[in-house]
Amino acid sequence: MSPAGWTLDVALVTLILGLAWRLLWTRNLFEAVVLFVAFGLTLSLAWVRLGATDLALAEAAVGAGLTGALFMHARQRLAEKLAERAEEEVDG
Amino acid sequence: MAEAYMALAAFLVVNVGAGLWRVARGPTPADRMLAAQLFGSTGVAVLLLLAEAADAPALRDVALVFALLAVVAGIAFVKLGWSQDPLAEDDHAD
Amino acid sequence: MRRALAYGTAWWVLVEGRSDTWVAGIIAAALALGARRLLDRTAAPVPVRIDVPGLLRFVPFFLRESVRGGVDVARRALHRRLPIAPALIPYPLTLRTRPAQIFFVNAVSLAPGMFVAAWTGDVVLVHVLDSGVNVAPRLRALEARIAAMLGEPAIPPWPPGSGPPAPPWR
Amino acid sequence: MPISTWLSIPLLLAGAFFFLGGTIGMLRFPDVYTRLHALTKADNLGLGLITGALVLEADGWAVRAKLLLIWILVLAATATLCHIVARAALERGIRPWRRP
Repeated sequence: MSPAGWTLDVALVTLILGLAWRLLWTRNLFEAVVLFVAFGLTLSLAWVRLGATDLALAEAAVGAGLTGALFMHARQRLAEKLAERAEEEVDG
Repeated sequence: MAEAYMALAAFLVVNVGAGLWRVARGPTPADRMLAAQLFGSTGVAVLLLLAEAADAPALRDVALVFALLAVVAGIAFVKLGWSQDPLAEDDHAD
Repeated sequence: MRRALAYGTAWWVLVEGRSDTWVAGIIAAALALGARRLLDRTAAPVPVRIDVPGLLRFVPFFLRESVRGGVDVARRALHRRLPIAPALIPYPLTLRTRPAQIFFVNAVSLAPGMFVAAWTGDVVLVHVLDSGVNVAPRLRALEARIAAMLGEPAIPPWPPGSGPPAPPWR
Repeated sequence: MPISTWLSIPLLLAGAFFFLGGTIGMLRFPDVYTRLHALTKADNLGLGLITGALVLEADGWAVRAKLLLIWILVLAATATLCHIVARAALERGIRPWRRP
């Protein structure tokens, strides 16, 4: 393996592990979703390096894009529900 | 030449890693949304370089998907998930 | 017919000129034509006429502005003392049609040191990286280029002595 | 080495430089609006230069057209995204930083 290719792989692995670590420990849901999308896109680059181009396409489109948007929406709904409940408690 | 492309791609991935530090750091959700832009341009550059280095034209299609996806993710962040809510503790810049 | 040809060319570009995919290409182009028909029927069609010489003059202008924008921001970012003085500046648009305004708003994002941060009616709020630079003439020049490209009526020059209207923000 | 390689190497290096500038700006600039400046302009130019180098090296006009198409697509995408992120941030009441 070429030195540049090796560096690229090490950088990708470090990035994936670092993102996963931060993702697991953050307490901010918005950050978690953004990191999830970044993680998916980095993983997609890793699939490219492993020669699985089809998998890379699927990971980018579904793993990062679609799931990321769904998570975002879910987070928003959760926040609205929590706000409603807080209001009810104040009223009652 | 392939080795030069590969080296540049490695440099760009390290560059994204440095940029992601800002995404993790915040402080506002808008700062975190910059991740979409970062991956939009840098990810496409990396994929185009790899397509040329590894002689894999299919990677240019992946680059196309990355470009479209960055927009979708960015708009999803703005439209679906960013309004006042009790979940966000550190939303306000000071 | 011209549209069919355009979609065919798009397919040729996407498959990077491989000739063994022409069956799928014809099907895809036909589907694209159908989708376009459907869109034209549901949404009000926006008339956009592109002036070809105007477009050809716009491309080098745009490339030059992109290079200047990139060099400017990289210089400021790498400078030891970070020489920036950002500000929000209201700018009244003279472009009147919607497509031209949309194009302008996006093109400003790529010009040196500025982008449109808000947009209400015919006034945009431009965020500039350095408030010491007078951006109004440069924005006016950009508007004139876009007007020439999209076949809009010519932009009148600044009325002497009259400033922009009071911004609705603040 | 063919002449196109001699032309494309400086383009690649310049592209790398602007990507670096964009990231440094993103880390150093004080608020989200100024960071948007750094990211959109520097990265777009960086991608443009790298695409230019690849266009010189590519074989076939279809591939060249595709590379340019991808660049234009990214340009349009980042320009729009820049605008909507800035607008959303303003609506949310994030004040632009001013030099004190």
